[in-house]
Amino acid sequence: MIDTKVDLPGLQLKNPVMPASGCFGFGREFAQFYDLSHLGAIMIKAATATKRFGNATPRVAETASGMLNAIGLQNPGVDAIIGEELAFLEPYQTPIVANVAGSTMEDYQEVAAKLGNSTVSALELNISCPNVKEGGVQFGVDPELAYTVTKLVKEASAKPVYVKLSPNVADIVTMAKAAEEAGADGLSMINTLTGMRIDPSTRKPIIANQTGGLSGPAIKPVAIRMIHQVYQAVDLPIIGMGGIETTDDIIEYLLAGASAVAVGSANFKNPYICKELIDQLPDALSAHQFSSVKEVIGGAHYQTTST
Amino acid sequence: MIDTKVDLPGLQLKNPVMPASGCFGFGREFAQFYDLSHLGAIMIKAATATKRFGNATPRVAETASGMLNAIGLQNPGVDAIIGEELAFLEPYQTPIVANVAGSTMEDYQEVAAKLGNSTVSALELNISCPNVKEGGVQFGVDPELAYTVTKLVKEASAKPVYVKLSPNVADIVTMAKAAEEAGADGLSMINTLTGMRIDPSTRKPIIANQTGGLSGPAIKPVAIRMIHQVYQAVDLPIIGMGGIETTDDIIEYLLAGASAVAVGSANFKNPYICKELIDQLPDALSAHQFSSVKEVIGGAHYQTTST
Amino acid sequence: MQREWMTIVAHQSIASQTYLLELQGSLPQFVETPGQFVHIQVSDDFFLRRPVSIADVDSDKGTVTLLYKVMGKGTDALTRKKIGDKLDVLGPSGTGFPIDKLTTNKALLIGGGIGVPPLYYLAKNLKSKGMEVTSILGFRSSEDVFFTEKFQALGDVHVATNDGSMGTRGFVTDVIPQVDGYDTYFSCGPTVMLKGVKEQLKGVPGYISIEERMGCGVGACFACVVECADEEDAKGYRKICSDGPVFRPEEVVL
Amino acid sequence: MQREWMTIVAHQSIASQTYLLELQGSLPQFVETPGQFVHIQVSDDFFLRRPVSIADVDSDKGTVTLLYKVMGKGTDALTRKKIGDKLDVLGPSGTGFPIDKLTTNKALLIGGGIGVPPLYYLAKNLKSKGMEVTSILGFRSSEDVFFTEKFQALGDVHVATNDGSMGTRGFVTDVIPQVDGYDTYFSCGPTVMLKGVKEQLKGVPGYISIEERMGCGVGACFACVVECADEEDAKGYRKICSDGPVFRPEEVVL
Ligand SMILES: Cc1cc2nc3c(=O)[nH]c(=O)nc-3n(C[C@H](O)[C@H](O)[C@H](O)COP(=O)(O)OP(=O)(O)OC[C@H]3O[C@@H](n4cnc5c(N)ncnc54)[C@H](O)[C@@H]3O)c2cc1C
Ligand SMILES: Cc1cc2nc3c(=O)[nH]c(=O)nc-3n(C[C@H](O)[C@H](O)[C@H](O)COP(=O)(O)OP(=O)(O)OC[C@H]3O[C@@H](n4cnc5c(N)ncnc54)[C@H](O)[C@@H]3O)c2cc1C
Ligand SMILES: Cc1cc2nc3c(=O)[nH]c(=O)nc-3n(C[C@H](O)[C@H](O)[C@H](O)COP(=O)(O)O)c2cc1C
Ligand SMILES: Cc1cc2nc3c(=O)[nH]c(=O)nc-3n(C[C@H](O)[C@H](O)[C@H](O)COP(=O)(O)O)c2cc1C
Ligand code: FES
Ligand code: FES
Repeated sequence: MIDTKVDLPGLQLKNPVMPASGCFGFGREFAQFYDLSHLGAIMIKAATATKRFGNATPRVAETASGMLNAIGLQNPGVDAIIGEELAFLEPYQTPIVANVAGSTMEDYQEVAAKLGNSTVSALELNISCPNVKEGGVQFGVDPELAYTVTKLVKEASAKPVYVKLSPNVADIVTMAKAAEEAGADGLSMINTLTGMRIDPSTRKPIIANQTGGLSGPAIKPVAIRMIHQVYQAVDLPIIGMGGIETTDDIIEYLLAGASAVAVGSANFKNPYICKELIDQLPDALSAHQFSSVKEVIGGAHYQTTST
Repeated sequence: MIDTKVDLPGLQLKNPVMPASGCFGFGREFAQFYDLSHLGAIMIKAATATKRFGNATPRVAETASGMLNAIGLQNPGVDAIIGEELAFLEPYQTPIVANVAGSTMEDYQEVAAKLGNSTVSALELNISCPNVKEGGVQFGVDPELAYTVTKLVKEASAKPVYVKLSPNVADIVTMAKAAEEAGADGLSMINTLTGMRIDPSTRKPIIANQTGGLSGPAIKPVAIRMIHQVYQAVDLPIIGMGGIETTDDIIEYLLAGASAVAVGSANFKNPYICKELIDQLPDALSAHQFSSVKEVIGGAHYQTTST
Repeated sequence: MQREWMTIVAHQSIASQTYLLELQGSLPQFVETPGQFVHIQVSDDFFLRRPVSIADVDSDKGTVTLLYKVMGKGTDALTRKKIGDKLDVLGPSGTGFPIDKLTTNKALLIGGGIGVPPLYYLAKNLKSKGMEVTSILGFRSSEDVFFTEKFQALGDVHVATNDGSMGTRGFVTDVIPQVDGYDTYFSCGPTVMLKGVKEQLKGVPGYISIEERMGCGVGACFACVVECADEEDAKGYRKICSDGPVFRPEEVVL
Repeated sequence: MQREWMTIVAHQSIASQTYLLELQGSLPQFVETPGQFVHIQVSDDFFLRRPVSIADVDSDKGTVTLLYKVMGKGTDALTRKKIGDKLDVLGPSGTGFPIDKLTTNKALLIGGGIGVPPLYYLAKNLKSKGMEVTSILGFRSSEDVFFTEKFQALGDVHVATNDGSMGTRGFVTDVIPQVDGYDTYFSCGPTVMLKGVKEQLKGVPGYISIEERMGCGVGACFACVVECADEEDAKGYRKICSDGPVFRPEEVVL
């Protein structure tokens, strides 16, 4: 029997697989495909202080082994999420991770405080949003802003906080350390790489917002590299994501140093993907001579024998 | 008749297509496939002050729509390159761009000075190498280091200098401006994104050097976004690269703001690719209602009508 | 909605760059209304699925018919699939024309180009409910025209082509004034066409089917939203992939 | 070297997870020496080509024969190609065994697993030049064994399997002491095997064929270098894809 359990701050996971934020809505649509209780956890779509409509359409574009999105954090606002969406999710036997977003420090605090009194098991702090007060620079690319917003969110709520790092930085370790110093309980990495596609026929960016976030297998090597770097430098557990489509991808993330993984845009290709990966994981672990998920975590760091 | 000519500092290009540095050696191997005189230009492999053996193998790994490489700047040293490789290339009717690399400011200066007295038409300054003196931080992620090394190279040689930007930064515009202020004649973008792959069977990174540079279509959206940003902010011509495989890719780069393009790892898939793209480009431009390459450059910026 | 590897039982060119694809499986038995679509994974080479309307359903054979035009790489790759091949299909998706709630006597169907396909299954449904159907079908040129004879079997048909190579020269909106007696209209086509139709038929009850680039196709990602015309609307938006693609013209901002 | 869409004229399983693939085109006429390889683009799904040794050449039919084992995604996808399909092949690549310069009378061939294929075409060449050929072929288990009868037609054959299910239990290095009279050896297989062979046959003239992950396969990218044993060597390295894959054992550091 392969042990797939993982214990993380606030998250007792029966398996290490969860859908990534923004790629699973609030679970409703996927509940028609399988029982959500199978999931290790669910990372729900970003919540902001008030309802947001998001960007103009088109909001997505296809790329080689990936896609761009610029949804613009569309969501019904934190109150509606707590009132309607969390209520819907409550019966399922799986922990919920709420994704916290905002444009100002106050936004983040307000959302975190409200979710702090909700049924969610942990918060995922999405710091890839532009900080309006600092002229649009992202919280996620400035270690001081990242430190401050993490600290404020930790103060605003008693829930464990996973800071979701942006890959659009020169030095991911500095960002991870800033989060750690501010009291983060874990890291979630990575968010999307900023990209663009231009349509040769219309001569314009395909996405109305011009730029969008790149996700999918295309970014997996960048995510693996960053997790591998951060695992060596900080002591926080990492939830890894970026292009996961197979159990081998999951094992690659765990070996790099992730303690659990999230599956994002692959849900669009195959709505059953999370369930399928969870079902296949024990056999995949056995095939690689592992007897538990815990045993795999960080394995690329202490292996010294060569084959 | 479609006009494919582009005039850039030091480079009178009969067409905007050239092989990217490190993906075409010094041209010898590809000369068996087609006449190199067809090429707009040739960006030869990095030159360092002295011969370098490079990294341990494996040096490459396949990824989704791309590959990682960690060659480690293997090259015979600038003197041998000038003596043997440039001599071989001399008979071809195409400008040569020499890629300049080093670990210290002095290295860069020495290589640039020697190439300054050679037959090359321009220098491409590869600032993605770690600066040994500054503890391994890359010249390419620190605007001050980038400024200094560009200025020194400009002083060391009279050849036009294209600074090759690394995408591993939070703010590409600051890097581009640093190069512009230091006197760069153009920009070359982008170099590879740092990535890693781990083999679930061996439990180790596939590449001996652990991390490698990600190239191929996977990174194209990142390159297009960065070129689009930089085109608006600086006045330098841009040679664009990253995942180019089709004439539509070339048009996308030109629309984003590149004045010419380089084709890198696609040469490995299809050694005839540069020649084929050059042959197909006029028809592709016509199909999109363009009558010259110049007309396409930056087109995504001044188009305001929607379709 | 389900994911199914459906078998290709027919695949042929029916007009310039336009193909008919017939897929067999259990999916057809779940189709609720005309106007619904399927979401096709053309091959592993593509990261996103392609939405294509259901143009017909044959419950006996257990097939859906799709009509698609080559617009880019995905639809181009689709043309190379052969009879007997399996195709990864998600569906039936979306909310179609509410045929059970209609009190229509005479329906006017207005389709443009690749907006024509869902109207065929709609026409069949309306007809079988005893309603009268008149169709205005617009294409670029005569070589793009398809399915007119099939529509003719269900009612009057008017064809318009941009270059006048068949039927009326011009747009579907040029033909609308020639038709009368209808009490409800149903339209699908490019956004500019839908805008024109909506404008011209203001006051007439109608339904339009609209397009947008999709991520999930199941209502989870918010890629395909359209703004509500009513600024007081509680949500302020509709998802084309799940609330639509069919809407009342007055419901959404085109 | 050229790039060619070659036609698959034979494709069959010959041992556990091991396939024979015969490709027709003009490429075969350019093969110069045994030990050369072709670089295969399995499909658009893969970014890099796969190097596979030429195991045989039939000039009359205009074919090359390849023998490959499923090791990962690319070779797995290759198994699904059918007779009649076209395959994008670059080659013939690399520098093989220098058969024209040999003064061998009796050759010892030592192959391990998927290192066996190039030795077959080598054996045929040596034999046709009147040389005597003895082969030691190592495999994991009896179900992995292939082509032994073909080698037998050309000379003595000794088989070793790790589990002893066929021939000698153990490695090829366990069999070498049983053979004598050879003046030159030729070996291809995993690096650990080549190391053992090199060590054991120190003093005997030999040639080894080595593997490395490749980028270009044409000598341009420096992905596949191997260090020279001679520290005084002017370049200090060799490119496996163009200078090799065949080297003198004393030339390179394994
Ligand atoms: C509800 C709905 C029903 C449709 N029904 C039909 C139909 O019956 N027949 C038909 O020929 N076409 C139909 N379309 C349009 C069809 O989806 C696109 O032509 C197709 O996706 C283009 O794919 P491609 O790979 O050829 O183009 P590419 O440009 O290579 O596609 C790139 C990406 O953009 C998306 N995309 C491009 N154009 C459109 C578009 N117009 N709408 C939505 N996504 C787009 C693709 O799905 C893909 O994700 C429908 C679209 C929608 C939204
Ligand atoms: C000169 C040469 C000749 C060869 N001849 C044969 C032969 O005749 N028969 C045979 O079965 N195999 C041969 N190989 C090994 C064969 O190339 C690999 O088994 C194959 O590339 C694995 O591809 P994959 O997609 O199945 O594995 P994956 O692991 O999915 O491949 C990923 C990448 O790694 C590369 N790679 C993985 N293993 C190797 C390897 N051992 N050597 C080189 N590249 C590798 C692949 O080419 C690809 O780029 C030869 C290798 C070399 C260098
Ligand atoms: C359509 C879409 C919407 C997303 N929305 C959010 C979001 O609201 N909050 C967030 O932190 N990440 C969001 N992400 C990022 C994903 O959670 C994930 O980090 C990223 O997509 C990489 O994983 P993947 O390659 O598996 O998709 C979104 C991604 C996509 C594709
Ligand atoms: C094997 C390999 C070696 C490279 N060597 C160099 C180099 O020496 N100098 C340099 O500036 N860029 C080098 N590059 C980067 C390419 O020039 C190019 O910027 C990058 O690969 C993106 O283009 P592509 O996606 O078309 O390959 C190398 C890339 C590859 C794949
Ligand atoms: S496509 Fe995802 S919500 Fe409609
Ligand atoms: S693989 Fe490129 S030099 Fe050998």
